[in-house]
Amino acid sequence: MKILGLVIVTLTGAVLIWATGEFPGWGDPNSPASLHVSPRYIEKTLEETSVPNAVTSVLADYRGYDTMFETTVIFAAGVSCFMLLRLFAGQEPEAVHYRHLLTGLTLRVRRRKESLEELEEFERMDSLWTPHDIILRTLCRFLIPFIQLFALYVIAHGHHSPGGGFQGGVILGASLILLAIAQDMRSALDRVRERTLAMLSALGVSVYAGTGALCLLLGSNFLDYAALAKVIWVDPVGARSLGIFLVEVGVGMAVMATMILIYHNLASEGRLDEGL
Amino acid sequence: MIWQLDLLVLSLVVICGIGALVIKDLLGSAILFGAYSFMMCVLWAVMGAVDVAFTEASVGAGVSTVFFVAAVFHTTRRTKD
Amino acid sequence: MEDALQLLIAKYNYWIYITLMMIGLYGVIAKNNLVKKIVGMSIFQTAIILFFVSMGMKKGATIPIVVHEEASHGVIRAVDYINPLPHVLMLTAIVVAVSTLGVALALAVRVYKKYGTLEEDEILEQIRKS
Amino acid sequence: MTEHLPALIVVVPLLSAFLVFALGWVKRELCFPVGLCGLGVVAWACVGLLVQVLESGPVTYKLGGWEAPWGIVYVVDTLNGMVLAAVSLSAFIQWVWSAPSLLRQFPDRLGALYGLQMLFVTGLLGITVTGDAFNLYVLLEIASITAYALIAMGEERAALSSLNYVFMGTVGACFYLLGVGYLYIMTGTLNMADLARLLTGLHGSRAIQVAFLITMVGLWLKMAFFPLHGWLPNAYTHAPAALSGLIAPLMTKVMVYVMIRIDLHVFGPSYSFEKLGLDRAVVWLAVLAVVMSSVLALAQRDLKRMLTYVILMEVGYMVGGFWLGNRSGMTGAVLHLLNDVFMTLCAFLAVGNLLYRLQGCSFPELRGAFSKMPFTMGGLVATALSIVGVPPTCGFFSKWYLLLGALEAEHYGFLAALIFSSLVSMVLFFRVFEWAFFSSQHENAEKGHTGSSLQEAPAQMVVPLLLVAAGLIALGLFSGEIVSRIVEPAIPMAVS
Repeated sequence: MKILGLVIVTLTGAVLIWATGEFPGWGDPNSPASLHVSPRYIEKTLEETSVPNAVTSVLADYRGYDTMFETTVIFAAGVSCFMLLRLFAGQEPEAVHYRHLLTGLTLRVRRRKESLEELEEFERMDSLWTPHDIILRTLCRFLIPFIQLFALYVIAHGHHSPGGGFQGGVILGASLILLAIAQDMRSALDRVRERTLAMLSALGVSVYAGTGALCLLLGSNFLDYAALAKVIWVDPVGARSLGIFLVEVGVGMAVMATMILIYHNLASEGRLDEGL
Repeated sequence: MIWQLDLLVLSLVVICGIGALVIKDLLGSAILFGAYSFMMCVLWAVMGAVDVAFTEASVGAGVSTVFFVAAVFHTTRRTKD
Repeated sequence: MEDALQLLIAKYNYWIYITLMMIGLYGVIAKNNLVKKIVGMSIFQTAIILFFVSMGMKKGATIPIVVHEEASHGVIRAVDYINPLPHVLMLTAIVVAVSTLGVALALAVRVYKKYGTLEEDEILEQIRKS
Repeated sequence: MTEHLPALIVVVPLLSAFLVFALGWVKRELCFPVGLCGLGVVAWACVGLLVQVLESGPVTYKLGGWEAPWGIVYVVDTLNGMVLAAVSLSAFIQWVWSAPSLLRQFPDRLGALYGLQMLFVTGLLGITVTGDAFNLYVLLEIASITAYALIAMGEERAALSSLNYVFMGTVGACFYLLGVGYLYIMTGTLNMADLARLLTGLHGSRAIQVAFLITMVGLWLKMAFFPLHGWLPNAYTHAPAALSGLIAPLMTKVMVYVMIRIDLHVFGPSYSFEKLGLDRAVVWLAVLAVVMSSVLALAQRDLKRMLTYVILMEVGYMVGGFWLGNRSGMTGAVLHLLNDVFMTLCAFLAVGNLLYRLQGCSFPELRGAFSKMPFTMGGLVATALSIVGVPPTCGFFSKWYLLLGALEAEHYGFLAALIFSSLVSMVLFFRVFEWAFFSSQHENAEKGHTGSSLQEAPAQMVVPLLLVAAGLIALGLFSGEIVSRIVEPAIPMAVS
């Protein structure tokens, strides 16, 4: 296998490198790639969509159809991970561990007649010993709100600066993943339930596709945001800008929920217990 | 950009890529892959692809590595090659 | 000699990208461990993304965010800004890469649950025995 | 409304996929009917679109209202109109058919499963309809990722086979993407029509040659063309029976369609077949594919696994016929694409029905199936006749065109391979029927373990099968009509 791999790789590499001889030089401003289609995006982005960041306008408007499927891909991955790993018929363990938060003592409760979960000072654990990192927990508590605020900024400010729905969504998801790592997955799931996550991911992509479908209902082509001008009393260019914002929010929601869904299922093998 | 720096980052990318494949520890492989993604992100930022670099920094170097670590945690670190 | 050097300077970037792709491809084909194969796959995908991003590069241009002051004077020249199209394409490709990665890792976890190992030859051995 | 039909065929399944997934958490019983409505609308839209194309020529649809090279457009001509109709109809039939076995096998994750199935169909429809080379890649990945997950839901080796498919499939898709990158760096556009226009001036270029080569290799990986077929038999064998009825008929065929589309409408026939001089080599590869897969199929002792090798054989037919480069060969390949969707669908529906009642479908387990499950086996007989190529069924006509093409091109190797594989498939299916029919008394004497409990599958699974089996014959009867109205206009005039 190793030799076969080496032969294939060398051959492919040689063929690929042989073809680079005809490429325009690296960074050549007069290459066909920069002359044929793309100048319009740069020159017309402000005029046609009033979005200064050309990447955002191309992403969400000129080639918005691609981006809709980009979001769908990530949704499909989330659903796949959920379907492949999630365990439903969970065997209830015969003994459950609890930690007394004030003293750090671990209790092993054999038969769960009365649950200790209602009591404030106890916390459920899965393995016999998990570190009780007060510094880590407190620090993450401080950090997470700021991370989330930054994520919201990235989503909202994607028109004018690098960023947008996808990046913001990932950061928002990462903040909750951080919570799941620093504390444990149960407390992260207490904040955002699995059902909520699943609904959010479906809702996010539906916002995108639904915005497109709304344009269809308003008599224009699919994803032609200019049609939104009929319902929100702005000019078509402003409607495009607003439409881009709308779909970015949808992308952000979907990506956040899906990233967390994938992480939860991967990190607990689908049991959704304590996690890493 | 300064071509020496460019060359340095490029060779670091190649080294991290090879390292991620040859190291005999899957956790190490995951972390080296994270480093590889991060170097990529630097390269793209230099090439002016700020949006792509931003995405790669959050996805490739961040979330992907977490996924790798989660998967390795639930399987094994041991590997023969 | 002079020509060769010129060619080297103009094209060495492309060669390194292709080398990276081939490193990843080798990982997918020749590695025995499944997670290593997944790493190789990701390296391959990221190298292709690098290739695409470099296509958009223009020397002497800035990032593709149009400055308002210039716009009001009515002079937005495409030469001044880097080509945004490859960036857009590659944003999509990064998302695809991370989705594939998630699914592949989920599958690897499932394989490990069933066979207790990630080495392909050991798994095939187990299948042959049963 | 009719001018928005192209948008509907992707938007409706997409939105219903999200709805179905969400309903899986709220009210599980609603998933099936909602999806059924969605696919019904899609099938109606696809057939309507095909009719519209037949009446008034190709349809273009601008997404987001942007003009062609800047935005993404849909282009529907008779070729992809036909594929669209075939995909949507078979997805609709499979949706109805698979419900009982899915409900029995995966009651707890029905919403996710149905959602992914719907996304898979969306991906395939999108691949078929799009006119943009990069958009095709994204949709290809949607179809692939959902296919990986669906295949991995099977038992035993499914996860490993699916992981193998992930590696091969991703490498294939990456090669395609790299090919698109090479095209983009040389031309600066991604739209297929625009690419075709610009490529005429670049025929001598090395970079374009390499782009052509790696695009083709990537697509061959995806469609499991012979030397690159390693992933297919295991993946399709171990997939859940209900889901292989969706994936097996559609995935490889749509990939063959993509190859035809790229060769004819991006690179152009003169470049693909004459410039590179690859055509004869590829046909010889196809000969090898057909011969090897028929021999390998002979070695199998399991009906489902045997059928996966038959799929490989059919892929060999289509690729070979197409690369013959003449009009008859191409007509044969395109017609076979249509027929093969329904042939494979029929075969896998029958296997699914058998597996609904049986533990497995290795030959000894099929004993007595004819007397106990007559309708299911009847469907299998129709498939077998069609795959062998017996006149009233559709398989005969497409094979006839392929034979004509091979004669015209004076490619006797392909001719021999066609005849050889037809003979082999006769043997293959005769063996199956021997076990299923003639061994029944034998089994009664032994009073085997499954004998008494074996009965016909539920009506919801039998009726779709019989419909498809009837469709095979109908396709055969109307094949003259199909060729003259749909297939002929799809092939460019430049091909003689």
